[in-house]
Order: sequence, then structure tokens, then C-alpha cells
Amino acid sequence: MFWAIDYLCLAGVIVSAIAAIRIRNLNGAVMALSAMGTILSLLFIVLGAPDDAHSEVVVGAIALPTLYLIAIGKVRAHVTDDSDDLGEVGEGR
Amino acid sequence: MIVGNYLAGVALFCIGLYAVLTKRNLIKIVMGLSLMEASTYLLLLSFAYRAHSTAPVLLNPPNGQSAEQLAKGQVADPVLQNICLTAIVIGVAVTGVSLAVIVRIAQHYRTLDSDRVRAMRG
Amino acid sequence: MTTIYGAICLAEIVVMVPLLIRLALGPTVSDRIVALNTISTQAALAVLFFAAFAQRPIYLDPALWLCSFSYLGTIVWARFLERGLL
Amino acid sequence: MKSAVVIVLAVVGVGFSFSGAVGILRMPDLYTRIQCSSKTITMGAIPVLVALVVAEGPVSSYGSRTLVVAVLLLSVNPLASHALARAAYKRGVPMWPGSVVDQGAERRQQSED
Repeated sequence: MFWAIDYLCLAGVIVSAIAAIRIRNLNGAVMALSAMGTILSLLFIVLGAPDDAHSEVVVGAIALPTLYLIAIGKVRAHVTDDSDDLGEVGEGR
Repeated sequence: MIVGNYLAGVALFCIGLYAVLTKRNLIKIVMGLSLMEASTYLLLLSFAYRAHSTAPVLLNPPNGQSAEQLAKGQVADPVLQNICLTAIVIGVAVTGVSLAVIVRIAQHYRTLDSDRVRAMRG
Repeated sequence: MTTIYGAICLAEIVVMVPLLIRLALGPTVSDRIVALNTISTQAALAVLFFAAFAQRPIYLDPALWLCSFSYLGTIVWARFLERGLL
Repeated sequence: MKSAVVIVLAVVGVGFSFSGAVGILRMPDLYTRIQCSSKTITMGAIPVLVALVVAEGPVSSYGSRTLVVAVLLLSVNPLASHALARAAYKRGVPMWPGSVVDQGAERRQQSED
């Protein structure tokens, strides 16, 4: 039972990490990163480290995505060129 | 059975390294760095875990054991967990500094493309 | 009884699979925020039942943190979305 | 007897959670997905939490924290869903083309004029 929970959490972490680098919209990639932080904190509890799970919840699931979103919002006002890797920076909603 | 955790940590590190090496957007590169940090946490806690162990807290021991029995070797390694805690805090600081540098780059060069930042061209 | 708790924890993690698919292919950012909100709720339930499965009450506190902080994050991101920052 | 009650409550909760998750995957636009999300949390989480309270007793360390989690879920989740739906509607996230009525369209038209 323990190893099934462990492997399911590992699979969730890997899937959301792949989603975080495959999604072209930057805000969506930040959301996938936040999902990775949440499932990683669950995995930390399964591995017997509740204190690390505390800090991972606060840092990896909330604080880090908010930092990324603030940085993307500040960058979008200044980036003017429209190369195809930047076209999805401010594609809102 | 813990080998699965090691393999997942290695896979996560490789995903982060792929993002750092192939993406051109600077924010995507910092995301790859975050993924590599996450693989580091996963590897440290997998090293700390022993078979059939629980958290290194001696209050309310499970299954009717006493605290002495629990301290004999049924707990995970607390030293590596402390190192992991330090790594998490340092990781968020590094990410914050990287994003601040990226905001300054975008204000100066008007781009996020790492090929167009001319000052670092060798 | 601990077997039942482990099975419930496993089922709550299996429920995350369609949410992860929606997170991966949601067309707008709002869809991804909805999926993320539900993922964190399922993670809190899984933490509660894993604490009952491992018989450690010390594992219960991250569930409280996960509940309160995930909603804080959702409300903050909704505020960003409303101001057009996202 | 207690384990039978726990199993029944857990099957009800997990079934509703899974149906809500499939609804979030299959629904056509954002607003119906938000509706599925709130149904999932209310009808899927509360029976499971009640199962844990029944199994461990309401004054044990498990039961008390479970009740706190239930109060948090019931109070803050409608707030988050409402804030998200309001922000998405203000930003103009499109509805499903087959939807029938949009009661906020007149006010949005007036505010744009």
C-alpha cells in the first residue's frame, strides 16, 4: 500500500514537470509548476518529512508561482519584439 | 523498492536540464532551474528514508511502540531532512534573484530571448 | 482499519489524474487555476488519510496548511486575473 | 459495524470526487468547470471527512483537525470559486457557444460604452 502511494505521487510529479516545460503559455507553465509543488509536498509527507512538507507547501505551491507571475507581469510591459518564442508572454485570460 | 524514487529524481533532473539547454526564453530557463532544485529535494529525502520508517518525531509513536524503540532505527534520518529544509529556502532566494535580474534585462534590452542579449555574447 | 485508510488515500490520489490532464491541456489560465484548486483539495484529503494510515498525528498539520494556503493562492491569482496582470 | 459505515461514506465521497474530476475534464467551458469543482469539493470531501471523524471520534487528534479542515473547506471554497468566476467573466473568457442566456451582457455593454 505504501509503495503504491509513493509511485503514484512520483508519477504525478513527473507528469506535471513535463507539463511545466511543454506548455507554451508562460502563465500556464507557472500553474503546472505550482501543481508540482503541491504533489511534491504530498510526497514529502509520504517519505516521512512533515517539516519539509510545510516549507514546500508555502514556498513551492504559493510563494514561487506568485514570484513568477509578478515577474511576468513586470516583463510584459517592456518586451516589444514579437519573436515567436515571446508571442505567448501576455496572451491573457 | 526505493530505487524508483532515485530514478524519478534523475528523470526530474534530466527534464530540468533539457529545459535549461533547449529553451530560449529566459523565464523558461529559470523554470528549468526550479525543476532541478526539486529533483535535489527528492533525492535528499529519498536518501533519508529507511525501510518502514516514519518521521523523526518521538511524540505519539505509532503501533504501540515506545519512544526508545522508535529511536533505535525506525525513523528517517533527520540530518538530511534539515539539509533539504535549508536547500528549499536557498532555492526560493536564488529564484527571486534570477527573476529580478531577468526583469532588469527586459527593461534594458526589450527582449526575453537569450540569443539577443548582446552583452554576454562571447 | 489502516488498510481502509490506505485505500482511501490511494483513491484520492487517483482522482488527481483527470485534473492533471485538464491542467496540461486547459485552453485558458482560468481552467488551470480551477484544476489546481481541486488538486490541492484532493492533496489535503490524501494527507489526512495518510496520517491515519501511518498512525502519526504529526502528519495532520500540513493538511491544514495546504487547505488555508491553497485558497489564499487561488484568491490572489483571481485578483491578478481581474486586474489584467495575468 | 464502524468499518462498514466508514466504507459506505468513503465510497460515496470518492465516487462524487471522481465524477466531479471527470466533469472538470469533460465540460465544454470554464463556468461549468467551476461548477463541477465546487460540487466535487462539497459533496466529495465532506462524506470522506465525516468518515474519518466517525472512525476516530470527534475529540481525538485526528477528529478535531478533520473538523477544522471541514470548516475551512466549507467556508473558503465558495469564496475562491466566486472570486475566480467573477474575474474570468470580467476578463471576457468566452462561454460555450451553445449556452442560452448571458444575464450580465447588458451591464458589460453599458460599462463598455
